[in-house]
Amino acid sequence: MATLTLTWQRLHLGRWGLLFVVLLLVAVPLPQFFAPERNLVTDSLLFSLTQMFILITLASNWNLTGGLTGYVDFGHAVFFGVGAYGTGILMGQPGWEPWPEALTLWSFWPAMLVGGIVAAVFAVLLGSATLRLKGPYFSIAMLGTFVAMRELVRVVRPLTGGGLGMTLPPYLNRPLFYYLTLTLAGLVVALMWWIRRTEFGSTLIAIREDEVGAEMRGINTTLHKITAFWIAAFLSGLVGGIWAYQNAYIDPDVVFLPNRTVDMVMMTMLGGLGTVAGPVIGAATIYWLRDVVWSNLLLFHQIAEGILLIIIVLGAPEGIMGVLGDRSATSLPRLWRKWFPSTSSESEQPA
Amino acid sequence: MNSQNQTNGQKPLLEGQNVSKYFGGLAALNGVDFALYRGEIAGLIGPNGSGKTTLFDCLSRVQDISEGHVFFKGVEITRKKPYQVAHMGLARTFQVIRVYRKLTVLENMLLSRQWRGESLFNQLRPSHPDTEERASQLIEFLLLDQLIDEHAGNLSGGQQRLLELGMALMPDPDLILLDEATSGINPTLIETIKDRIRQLNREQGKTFLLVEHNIQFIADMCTRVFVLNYGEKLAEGTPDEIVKNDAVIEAYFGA
Amino acid sequence: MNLSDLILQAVINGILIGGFYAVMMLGFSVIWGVMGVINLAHGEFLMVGAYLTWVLNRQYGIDPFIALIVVLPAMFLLGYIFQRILINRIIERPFLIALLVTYGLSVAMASTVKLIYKADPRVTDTALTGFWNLSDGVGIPATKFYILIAALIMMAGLYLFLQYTRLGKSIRAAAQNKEAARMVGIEIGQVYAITFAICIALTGAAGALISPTTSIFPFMGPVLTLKAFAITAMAGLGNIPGALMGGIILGLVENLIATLVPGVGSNLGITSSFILLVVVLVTRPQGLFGGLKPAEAR
Amino acid sequence: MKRGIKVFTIMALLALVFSLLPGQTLAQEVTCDSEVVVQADDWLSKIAEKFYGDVLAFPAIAQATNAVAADDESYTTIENVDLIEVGWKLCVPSTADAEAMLNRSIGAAMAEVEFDGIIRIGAAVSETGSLAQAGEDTREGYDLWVDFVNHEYGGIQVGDQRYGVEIIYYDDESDADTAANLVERLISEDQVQFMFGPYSSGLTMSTSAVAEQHNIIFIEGNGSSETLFERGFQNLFATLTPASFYTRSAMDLFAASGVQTVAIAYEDEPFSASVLAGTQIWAEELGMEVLAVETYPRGATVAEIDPIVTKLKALNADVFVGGGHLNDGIAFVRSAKSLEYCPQAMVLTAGPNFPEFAEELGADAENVLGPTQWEATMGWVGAYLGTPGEYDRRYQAMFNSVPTYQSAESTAVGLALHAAIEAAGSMETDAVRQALRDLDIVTFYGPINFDDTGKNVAKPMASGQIQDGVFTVVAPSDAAVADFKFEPLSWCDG
Repeated sequence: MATLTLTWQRLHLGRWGLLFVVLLLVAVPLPQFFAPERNLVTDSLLFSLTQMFILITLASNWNLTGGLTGYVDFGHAVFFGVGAYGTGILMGQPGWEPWPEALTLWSFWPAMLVGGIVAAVFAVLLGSATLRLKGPYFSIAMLGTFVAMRELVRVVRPLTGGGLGMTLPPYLNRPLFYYLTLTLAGLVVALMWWIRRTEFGSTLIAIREDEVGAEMRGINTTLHKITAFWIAAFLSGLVGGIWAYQNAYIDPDVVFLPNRTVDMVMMTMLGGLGTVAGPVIGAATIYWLRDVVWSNLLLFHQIAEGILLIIIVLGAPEGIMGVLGDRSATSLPRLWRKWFPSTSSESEQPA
Repeated sequence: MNSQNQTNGQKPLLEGQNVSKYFGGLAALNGVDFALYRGEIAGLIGPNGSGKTTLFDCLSRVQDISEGHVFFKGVEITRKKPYQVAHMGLARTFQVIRVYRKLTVLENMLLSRQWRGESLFNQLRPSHPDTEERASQLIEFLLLDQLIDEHAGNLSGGQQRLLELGMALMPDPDLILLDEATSGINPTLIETIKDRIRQLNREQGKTFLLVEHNIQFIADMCTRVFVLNYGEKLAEGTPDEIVKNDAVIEAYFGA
Repeated sequence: MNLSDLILQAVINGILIGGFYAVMMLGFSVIWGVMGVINLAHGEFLMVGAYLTWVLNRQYGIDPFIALIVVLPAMFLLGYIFQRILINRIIERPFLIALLVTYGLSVAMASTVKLIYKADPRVTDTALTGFWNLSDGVGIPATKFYILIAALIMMAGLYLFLQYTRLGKSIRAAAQNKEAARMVGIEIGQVYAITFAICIALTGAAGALISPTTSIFPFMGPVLTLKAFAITAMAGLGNIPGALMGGIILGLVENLIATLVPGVGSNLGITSSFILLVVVLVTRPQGLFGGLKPAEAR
Repeated sequence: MKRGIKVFTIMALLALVFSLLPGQTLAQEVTCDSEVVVQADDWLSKIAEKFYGDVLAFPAIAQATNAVAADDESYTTIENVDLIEVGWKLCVPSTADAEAMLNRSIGAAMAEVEFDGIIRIGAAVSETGSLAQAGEDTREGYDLWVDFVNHEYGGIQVGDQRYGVEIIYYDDESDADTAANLVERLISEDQVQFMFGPYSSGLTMSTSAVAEQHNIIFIEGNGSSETLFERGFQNLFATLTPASFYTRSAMDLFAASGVQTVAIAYEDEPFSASVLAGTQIWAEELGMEVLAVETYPRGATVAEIDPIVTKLKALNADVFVGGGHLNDGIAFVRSAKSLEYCPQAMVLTAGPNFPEFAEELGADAENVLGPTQWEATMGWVGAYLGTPGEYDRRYQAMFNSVPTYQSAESTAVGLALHAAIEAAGSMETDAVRQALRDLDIVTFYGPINFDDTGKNVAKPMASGQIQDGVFTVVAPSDAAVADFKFEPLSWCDG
């Protein structure tokens, strides 16, 4: 026992890490209980979990740039979109002369991979321009890029089918997608956990805390920012590819969904900005909340969700991790002061 | 010793030729020439707004140099990036304290290590034990060992200045630019800082350039002093020469 | 109607819609400039103003332009209330918080309106219609011209207000330097509330103005918020002449591209304006025309 | 300044009061015989069964509850009779009152209609999001069919047994992901036997794929994009005429009236895209020249439409064909008016057939043409629900609003299933699929006859024109009730 705890400490996992591992152990064999007639683990459950893993992955990716590096990316879904369309085009058969025959009718796996790579490359090019911007200006620029991409996809009709969209060979093997997304989510979270522990991770935080200082202390901030940016983009691109294949149909409006980015931000916020476990918890919480909310208050659920978001953000800016983190969060007067700061007080420090 | 340096014509460690910086119309720096030699402790003084910090910013390349040239170890750094200059062994502290407030003292130090020639790939692992070793030594050296796991944001102003000094020393630089190292620090700490600087200069031959309001501090520490006024170099010499210099007195006391 | 006529018409359209853009985004830009809050619910406030106008127009036959008399104060009050109960809490906090809170607000507002008025698109009727023909087919659509005029008047009003009234000055002071403003005894909370209220009133008015020219529906907001975002970033925060310039630039770019590039329709119009935005941001982060305050990250 | 604010406040309050006027309902006097609190997996018909021994008496409970809820907070207003929540307090009127409300004798009705079971059908429709409004129409269409089968037709005849029907609804938020997930849930958790489609081609795309995977029959009436049927699905059936036929009859009219050139501009999303793709084909067949094909993005406002109109005006084609949904339809007319764009005729793919179109645009709507899947004035005489006119009356009685064709085609979805099950005499997927393939009936909605891909090829698409503020069918001749007026638009002088 003692030795076990020792090795445990050496792993530096912490209690969230423990939780994460336990969840993984539960999740992996889940489809083995697949028995529709017993209705224990239904396709629907698997599909829900698949979508949850997708959200977890996306939120974690966003957290890498938005949380650790402090560059609040309001267009991150653009990489999801690029990945999705990359995959879609490679798997499909666009009837367009200039498009080389070799780049059509691929099978899913290579297509997905290439989709991710395309997204990463796009991120490097884009990042070298937009990552020079600070604060909300970066956010706007990314938002702009997002919208621009959506419309560009419409315009490149021969390749993307424009507004008509394009259909992929439908293949709805829920357990497959379940494992695929589970693996991806697992990898991403592990990666985040690792990055957070490494010097690279600390340099990202340093950039968030004081970019000029970091640069002057010998950190090549541009390089690090872009690296974080393309890593996140690559992973989101993969997710996009998976999503496209699972949905069997893509058009600009379903792929470039503005809410997708907002969801990532929302979930990361709820869980805890810049923490490893945060996005996971946030994504899971919001996903299931939605599940409950949407199936119960049909007409009011969006209103409810909006108000919920407001309460979350005002109530616990550090998110669940923050609340769990500081003991005093449970003292009522403090909460009161935290939730209702008078405008005339300088209490809040800027991001 | 620096007198010898100059006599035996050693190449300057840091040299500025006609360094100028314009903000729109007005010149924050106007054709400043200076040379700094290995192993000396030089001072940079001048009334408020005389361009001291601007000069530092230009030297550490936070700000672009409008005109002129800067050489460090004989290499021109006029157009280099800040991190490149840092890699070459030039470190600095800031008038407005810049520490990573949300990180611990130790992490702050670790992040200030020498990054020269480090591929990004090597950084995908926790800090090297040697780095940690050096960091904790410096922290001890600066009497911060009780606070090693404290968030830098929670330190007192003085302690943060010490931490900054530590962060500047961490990459083992050859030249250290100290900007207002003593402002808002209680006298006892000032003495500590003095000792540390002297010790480093004596034992490791580190070169220092100090920006100070505290003339006494300069007088105690420096062998040579530059005086800036309205972005131009007003005078240069030993502390006692400077205090006798009429132009300087006029600039300061407008007599 | 030859090419030059076509271009001329496109330019006219661009300028007219640009005027609307300007008044539409002004509130957004001033709120951002003065209290550093990026209001993602902007389009929804506009939508509410439009619906208010529609109700007045349908139930009491009031012309949208006259409805302004009611819409302005109504939206002013609405803005004042929202500022006091909500926006107050997000001023001077990390901008991400403001973004998320106002986004939540936008969702809630849109769905509420949908609940009350259903999702059917609406449109109002105005007496000020017509088309002043200049040369074969090229001309000025009257309604949009009057909208431009109204927009200009309102912007001029706001400009004078900010320049010459005591309150206006204290608003500018607050934008420049909070602490200093406090020192000289400006009641900053009140100033913020009034500013927000005025901006929302303006936004609601923009909704009233657009209502006769296009269909209004609960989920019309986001697109407009995006454009307000884009123009603000181009024009600089709370800069009224800049707003006008920015609006017109966006209008022209959209119209010229959509009109002159065959086959792409108006898809590229939006795209190009955003590409333009990104370029402007990267090359000139402080915006094209400076503004109320230096545009630094909040 | 403070006083200034006061004055503002007062005016503002007045204004707000004005704005909140709509949406008032009068509560009629109702006495509760007894009241129930909803338990887990209760549904209204179950409660009705318990109290009246009549599954079909549930509207009475809903009506009564809503009535009392109007002035007693403790009761919950029932928005949707198919969806009640645990903990709600419901008001159950005395049998006499219930009979009065339903104006039929209950229990007696049961004597003849004793269901042997309930057929559970799933549908994910948009209650919220961009498609919310059309989603509502869709849902009302389904509800009407349910009401008809359960309360009047007395259940679907399967062999010698009669089954009631129940539709389980979820809100897909106009979002593909959500829709797909909900269909998964309906099929694998709620164990529905059949699926009805959502609104819009986009959502049908992702949802029908799920149903196909589970081998569940998926009948839809609101996704007409051609791409839907090019995927070789076995279980997908669509009652509506496919998109590419939408403008057919209108184009015939134009050809007859000697139209030479056409200009096209459409909202860039699947449905409109296929409609206009079809239009191009017809135009060529009929020897017309297409001068331009333009697109504008979804949710377009005047800003996106003005440039298009300007461009088309310059091309000056004889007729304009385009549009997408009601939003941009209205915006387009206003834009065309403001820029005095005067084609000889204007066809908007969706819009004119909505009552709101003429309602909102008033005189400007005059003479605008639009395709329609179905109109109350059409001459079909169908099995089940009788003529379109009768359907119209029934619909208005039920929802006190005019039925759109979205509603009608949704009801037709129900009827198709209904007929197929009865023909198959079984509810097995394969049997029902075969029955659907063989189906050849005429309904109030028109003939239904699916080809192998699941398209309804039997039904012609009609075109209507706003004449004196009323959407009037003018083509094809067998469905027309008035002549096509080839007259200039209201803002153009001939």
